[in-house]
Amino acid sequence: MSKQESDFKVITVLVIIALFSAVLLAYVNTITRGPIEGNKKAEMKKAIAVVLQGVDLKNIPQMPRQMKVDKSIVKYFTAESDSGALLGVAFVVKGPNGFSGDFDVMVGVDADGSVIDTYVLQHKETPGLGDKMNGEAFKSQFRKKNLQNAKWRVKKDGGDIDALTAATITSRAFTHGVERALLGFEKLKGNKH
Amino acid sequence: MPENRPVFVDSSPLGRAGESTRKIMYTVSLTLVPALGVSVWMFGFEALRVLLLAAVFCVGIEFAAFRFSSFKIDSLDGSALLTGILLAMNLPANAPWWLILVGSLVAVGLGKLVFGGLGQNIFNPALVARVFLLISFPVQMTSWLKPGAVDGSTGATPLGILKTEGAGALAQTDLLHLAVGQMGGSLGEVSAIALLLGAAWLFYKKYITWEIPVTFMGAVLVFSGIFYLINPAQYASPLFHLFTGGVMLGALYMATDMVTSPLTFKGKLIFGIGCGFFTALIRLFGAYPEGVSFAILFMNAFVPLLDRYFPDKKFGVLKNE
Amino acid sequence: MLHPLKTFSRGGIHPAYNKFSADRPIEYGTVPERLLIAVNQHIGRPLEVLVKKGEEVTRGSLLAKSSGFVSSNLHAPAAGKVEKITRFPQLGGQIGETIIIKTENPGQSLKEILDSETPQSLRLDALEKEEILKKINEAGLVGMGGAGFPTHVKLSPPQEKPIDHLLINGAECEPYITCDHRLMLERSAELTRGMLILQKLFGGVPVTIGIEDNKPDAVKAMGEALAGKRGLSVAALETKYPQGGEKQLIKAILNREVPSAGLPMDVGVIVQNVATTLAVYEALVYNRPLMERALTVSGNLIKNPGNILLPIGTPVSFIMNRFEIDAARVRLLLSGGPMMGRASFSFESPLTKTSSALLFFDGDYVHRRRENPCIRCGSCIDACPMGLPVAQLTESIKGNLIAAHAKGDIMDCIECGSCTYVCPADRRLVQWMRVGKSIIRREN
Amino acid sequence: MVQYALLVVSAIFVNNVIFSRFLGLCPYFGVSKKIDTALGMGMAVTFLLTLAGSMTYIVQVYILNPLNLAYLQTIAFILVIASLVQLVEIVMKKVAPPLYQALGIFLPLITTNCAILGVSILSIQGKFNFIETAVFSFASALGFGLALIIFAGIREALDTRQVPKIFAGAPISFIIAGILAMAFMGFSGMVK
Amino acid sequence: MNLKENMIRSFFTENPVTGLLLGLCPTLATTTSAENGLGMGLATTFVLIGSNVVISLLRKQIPDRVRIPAFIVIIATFVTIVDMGMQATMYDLHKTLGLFIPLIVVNCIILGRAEAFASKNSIGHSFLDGLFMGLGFTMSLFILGAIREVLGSGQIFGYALIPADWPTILIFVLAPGAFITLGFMMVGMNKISKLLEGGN
Amino acid sequence: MYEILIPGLVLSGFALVLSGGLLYASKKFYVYEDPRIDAIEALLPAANCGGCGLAGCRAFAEQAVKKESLDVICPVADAAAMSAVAKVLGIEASGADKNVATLMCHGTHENSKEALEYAGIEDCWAAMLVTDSVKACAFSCLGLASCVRACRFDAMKIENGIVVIDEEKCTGCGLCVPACPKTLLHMRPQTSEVVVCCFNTERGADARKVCRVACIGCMKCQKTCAHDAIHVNNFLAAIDYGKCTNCYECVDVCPTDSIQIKGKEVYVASA
Ligand SMILES: Cc1cc2nc3c(=O)[nH]c(=O)nc-3n(C[C@H](O)[C@@H](O)[C@H](O)COP(=O)(O)O)c2cc1C
Ligand SMILES: Cc1cc2nc3c(=O)[nH]c(=O)nc-3n(C[C@H](O)[C@H](O)[C@H](O)COP(=O)(O)O)c2cc1C
Ligand SMILES: Cc1cc2nc3c(=O)[nH]c(=O)nc-3n(C[C@H](O)[C@H](O)[C@H](O)COP(=O)(O)O)c2cc1C
Ligand SMILES: Cc1cc2nc3c(=O)[nH]c(=O)nc-3n(C[C@H](O)[C@H](O)[C@H](O)CO)c2cc1C
Ligand code: SF4
Ligand code: SF4
Ligand code: SF4
Ligand code: SF4
Ligand code: FES
Repeated sequence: MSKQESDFKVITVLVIIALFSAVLLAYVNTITRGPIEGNKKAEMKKAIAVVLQGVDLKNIPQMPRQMKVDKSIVKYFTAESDSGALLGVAFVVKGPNGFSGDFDVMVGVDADGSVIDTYVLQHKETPGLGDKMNGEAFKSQFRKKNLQNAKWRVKKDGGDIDALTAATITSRAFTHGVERALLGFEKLKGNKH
Repeated sequence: MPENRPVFVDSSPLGRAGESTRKIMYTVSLTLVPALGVSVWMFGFEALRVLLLAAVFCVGIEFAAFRFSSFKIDSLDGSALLTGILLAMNLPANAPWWLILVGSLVAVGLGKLVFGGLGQNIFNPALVARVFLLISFPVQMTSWLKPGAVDGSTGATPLGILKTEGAGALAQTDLLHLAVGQMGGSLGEVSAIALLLGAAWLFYKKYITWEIPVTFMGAVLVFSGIFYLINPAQYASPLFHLFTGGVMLGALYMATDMVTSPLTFKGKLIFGIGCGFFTALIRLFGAYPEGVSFAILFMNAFVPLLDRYFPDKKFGVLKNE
Repeated sequence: MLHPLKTFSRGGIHPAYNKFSADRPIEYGTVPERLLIAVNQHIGRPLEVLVKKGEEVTRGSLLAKSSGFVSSNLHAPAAGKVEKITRFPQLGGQIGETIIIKTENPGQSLKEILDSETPQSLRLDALEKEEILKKINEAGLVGMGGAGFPTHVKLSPPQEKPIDHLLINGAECEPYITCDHRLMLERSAELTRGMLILQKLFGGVPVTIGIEDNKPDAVKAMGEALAGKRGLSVAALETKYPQGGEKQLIKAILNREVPSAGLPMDVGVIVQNVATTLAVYEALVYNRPLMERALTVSGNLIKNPGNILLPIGTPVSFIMNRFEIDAARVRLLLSGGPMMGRASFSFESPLTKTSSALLFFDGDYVHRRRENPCIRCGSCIDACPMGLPVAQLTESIKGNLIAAHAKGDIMDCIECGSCTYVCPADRRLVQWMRVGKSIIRREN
Repeated sequence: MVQYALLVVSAIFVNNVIFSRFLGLCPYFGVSKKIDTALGMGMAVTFLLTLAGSMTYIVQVYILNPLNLAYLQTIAFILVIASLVQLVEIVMKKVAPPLYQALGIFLPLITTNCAILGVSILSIQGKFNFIETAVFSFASALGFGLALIIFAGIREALDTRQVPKIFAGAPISFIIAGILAMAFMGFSGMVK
Repeated sequence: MNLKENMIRSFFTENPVTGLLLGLCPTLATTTSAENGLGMGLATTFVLIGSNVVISLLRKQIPDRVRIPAFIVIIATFVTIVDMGMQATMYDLHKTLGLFIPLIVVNCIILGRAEAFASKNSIGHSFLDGLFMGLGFTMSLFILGAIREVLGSGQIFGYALIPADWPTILIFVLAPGAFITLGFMMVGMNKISKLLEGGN
Repeated sequence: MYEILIPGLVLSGFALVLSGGLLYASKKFYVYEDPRIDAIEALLPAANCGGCGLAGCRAFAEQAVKKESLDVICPVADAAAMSAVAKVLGIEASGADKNVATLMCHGTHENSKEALEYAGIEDCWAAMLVTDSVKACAFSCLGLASCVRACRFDAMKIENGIVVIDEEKCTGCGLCVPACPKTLLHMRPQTSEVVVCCFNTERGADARKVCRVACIGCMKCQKTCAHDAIHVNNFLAAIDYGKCTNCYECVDVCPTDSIQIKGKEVYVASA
């Protein structure tokens, strides 16, 4: 059937193909690397725009800063006025112990320490159950709430938050995450003062 | 010799004991009457509604499949009725009609007919439906009518409370209440005693044997008992586990479904232990408060392997052969 | 009974016993006008027919001769003339070579004939083993308990299989059948002598007769007859079908398990039926070949069920006349009991050496339901005295998917019918097992 | 220790490769007609997945990451896996012919089995260390084997049942897999 | 090559998913919605066409003994290109398809077509073969995704078909629903194949 | 530049090491195998999908070579590929005249009356364990369809108690012949139209009693045939298909309609 090529040829052909594909991929990589980074940033930007709605985003840093709240690392972007006054902060927090592990939520907090809005960045919760945390019905109850005017627990645990039906675990984690952002805000403010 | 009608020829034996599939299925259905009675007493007309709808849907669907296809099914052999009844017993009393319809379609269609009808299915049809519904409609499937509540108010099952609030919240639950049926839950979960009563007749008739129910309940007791001993504050007592939820219904009526359980003695023991173990595992550590349906369905999958690798002792065959 | 009755360890069923003819003494039959003698009534090599059409025969003349060791002679039960040798429907349903004899003295009573034959004086201690076996062989004895295995072969086990116990099968566990019961009552003395002959054959090993306890009179009669005879004993057995299956009998009485695919001699035992044992006695004492047998005639169509001694070759229609059975009402004709007997379609079929009963039923008895799907209830497995996974085996036979490891199981089935009897889904389990066996045999 | 136990439970039951992660489905449906074949395939996958998981971990951590070549992951992994499979096949055929008879015939199937590549990539994404990677790969393969053997048992049983013609074969297999996946969902939430 | 026949073949009788049972993992994993199915299908189609063409081009040069490794390298190259390209241009979709983009490499259809077709046929034909096979695959994924999205979330392409508070049959967007839907879809497709074959 | 160079080096290094290693290993660990296995594997699609039920394409090739036959079919490969595989194995499709299965019996319900009501398993072999016949004629077709189930081409059906064969659908595979416990199915060239539809070897009078179209062994056909193509043995006529010229002479003289012309069968005897 097939003629037997020499070992040398066999190896050479394979090496050449590999070389070609590596070169090609490297080239494609140089083209796409930029846009991919851009996409990642754009997503952050979009999220920030959502959670800090109404806040002047002129002076927002490219890279987030970090702090520790509850022994967990929280990243945040501060929006400041030209004068350096704090207009709002977008926190990237972990929803700890969700149904399928942790998930990332961005929480926007206004200068008074009340939630502006939330945005789920990345999650593995069950479609149709936990992923409803992105829904308006659930999100809306967090707006304007702060550490003082609400009890940061789901109703089942004696708090003020209406859990998603059949997804208390997600709701609990979400609530926890938002609370963390608010705590982070306190800390930030404390530092500032 | 005068010309006469041809005589009858069949292989031996020519006599029969007089059992029939119908007789078995209808008998099992009848033995469920006490438990259903308790349900109706607890939940009133709603329970009756769920029961009738499920029974009518299941039999109707099988009948329709029989009419409109080349399938050779005896839709009145009672197995569809039994599946319907058992499905109803796995639903909350306030289940809406469409939930029951979807459940019946899944039970009879997906659980049974696609495999070729009675006796051909691998998985327990009623449980296929129950799990299907549980995954699809967690809200409707877990809002339970409170027993005796005339206003239609809903509440959690003891197991639900256990899952969400921990063993502490159950401190005042009375085991006797659980056994008699004073608790929330699906139609068939309410009264352990009524179920035992019905099953007693099945034991007597030898339609079910002790192996599966005993090992099932035993395994639940042992595994939940181990954790209770480790930390009674966090885990509920083994007796609580035995008398709540679907353990009784599952062990007596669903794990014993002859079509979907092993034929051999050792197979039955392992099957029962597996059901009990996974029930406890899911109850203790899983997301779902109740694990009976999942555990039985899971063990159903092992039945062919159990039948094949754990045969009974045969006459004239030595053990080490 | 003081101690619990003996029985086999697993499986078994309790059918309705319907032993209507248990108190009817065995009557003597008469010689019919025609005897239709099936040439092959035994398990083993086919016989060589010695007579031709038109030939005159007398009682006891050899009609066909055995063609090898595992084979068994055939004799004419009455004088007459060979009318025809042809293929004819048998009681088992098959169509087989048959010698038709027009008898010389139709209507002659068997009692008359038998009374005219005189016994020889027989001194047991003077008998040689070889002589006993030779006489049994010449007499054309086959197992009368059902299988029809040549008796002289069974009684000559190979050297390396020493026999240390003989069992006489008086269980008669099949419903309706009572002929062995009657033989044990009416001829216990001769039966005892038969047992002594067999004992002699094996150097005085113990001989036990097993009887189900639904025949307490037989237990008693045999107990009395055997009293004082060294090595001879009675074992009362629990009434449970198939107590008379030889493997079950051995398990019950001796607690030995014949290995899978093995024979009783593998555990040092030989089992003989009551009627066979009597035939051994007659072969030695009367030099009488096997020419007639006692059978039970019963069934729901019969007003006066009974037991009767008839020449082999008697057609069914003759018996129907004698017992006044209306042929038009017969819908089921069974040769043997309802558990293992075979349904036959011709009223002209003749009796054979193994016909222990003829049962006549009308349409009410007939079970006409077709096979339904197996619901895996496991009843068949619980009932199977051999502990076989019947449901799985039959399903695999049905799907033509017999696994290599299942073949031994299928061959081990004793076709007792317990499984089919209990199956709620009306599956023809025994027939499937037989299909499986035939597939496996064809493969080999 | 507990963390490894949880990893194992998670990979076998909670996030079973077949029923929850959807990896390796082609051989799952292809090689599950007979229990014996399923056993062989299960063992072959277990052996190779553990090996491949560890190898690809080394390639990723010691070659690709330092050189900033993460984008070559796919191509590098598949090369490693394909060669590994072939190497094992060649060596096994010579060194252990009986083992090759039992397992070797399954090896070619494994090259194009997403489970191997998928689990390797998942270990990297899960930021596991080397031992965790090995344990995770091994347990995932056990999950595959378990699913395969159960399924083969069911399919053998199905041979003697009267599945309607239009459902016989692939459709009923998928439906059964669906019901099995339903049963496996009972384990959800047990381990994150 | 008859176009109509070709289409029937790759869409129905030899449809990679419902006919040949290949490429099942992405089929089941990524079809939680019609859009995802479509995206995955098109990504695969791209790789299929690309690798078919290149392999056909190089078929005379590649020695037999390293045929498979060489094919794999070529396929993997295209997969990586798709991976990076999608990440650059369709970031959200890429995020949901996730792991299954790199797994296109081991999608048995692609290597299968490379072996069975591209390594023996001209570039033009290989291109068409890749296109049709890819579209057949895409069609299966799209239908499957659409069914699951409608049943499981009550919407199609994100447009709600039923009021938000009506329950949907959640299981269809979860793992069991994927298997079950494909099982039933296969019954349908087999029926259609039979009809089409009979009609020809 | 480095951005291109490094990946190039890495990947070609990979290719070099891996392919070199494999080549080395394949030499070092060389095992002889039937070259046809490779040849066949090369013809297969290499999808390694397991769709054939075996563990991949190589396993398929090995089995084909081992059994020297193609009893499993690759679902991916096309017909051309499979016939190429067949060629490697040296199995050629036979191009002889098409034979078709023929039933040597016309014992329909009318011709041979039902002798009993059979209620057991509906299968000829199973029935034979219980009774030799369900009809008056002990040689007749039982009509319980064992052969029908054996036919993979849907070429047979039971009609009126006997098997009817669709000669167009019949492929001549002969699978049905051993499936009949009564050995009633024989293969004959499709071009041969005259068939003796009886298998009863009883004497004429006895045969006549049990069936209206039985061959009674009267020898008329044998005497009539000008081509020496039909002979009576054991009271049963049999046709030598090699000699029969389809002249139909015997059909005309047969007193019981036992000889039939295929396609123009007369099921009920004129009597
Ligand atoms: C397959 C499955 C997926 C689930 N997904 C989620 C989820 O994404 N988020 C969540 O909070 N709970 C999830 N759950 C958990 C339960 O839906 C929920 O019952 C939990 O036990 C809390 O119950 P409750 O919200 O009704 O009080 C899931 C459970 C299962 C079995
Ligand atoms: C094929 C065959 C061979 C037998 N060979 C012997 C034998 O060699 N020795 C023996 O003692 N019995 C032999 N038997 C008789 C059996 O032990 C047994 O008695 C006989 O099958 C009748 O038993 P049953 O009526 O319980 O079926 C043989 C039986 C058969 C069917
Ligand atoms: C299920 C079954 C039941 C049997 N019942 C009896 C019985 O009741 N009495 C009897 O003598 N033989 C019975 N037999 C036959 C015995 O197994 C055995 O063949 C016989 O006793 C051997 O003696 P024989 O060769 O003299 O006939 C039965 C066989 C089987 C398979
Ligand atoms: C003891 C017993 C228990 C049964 N349990 C169930 C059951 O749990 N679910 C069900 O659908 N059918 C059950 N059936 C009915 C029947 O076996 C079932 O519908 C078959 O699985 C259908 O093939 C049961 C039948 C019996 C005799
Ligand atoms: S007939 Fe055979 S399978 Fe049935 S119970 Fe008796 S021994 Fe067992
Ligand atoms: S008794 Fe009948 S229904 Fe029950 S398992 Fe046996 S064959 Fe099946
Ligand atoms: S089995 Fe073969 S020879 Fe017989 S009818 Fe069918 S196709 Fe013809
Ligand atoms: S031809 Fe033979 S196998 Fe076919 S139905 Fe007639 S008897 Fe049965
Ligand atoms: S796509 Fe074939 S194994 Fe995953």
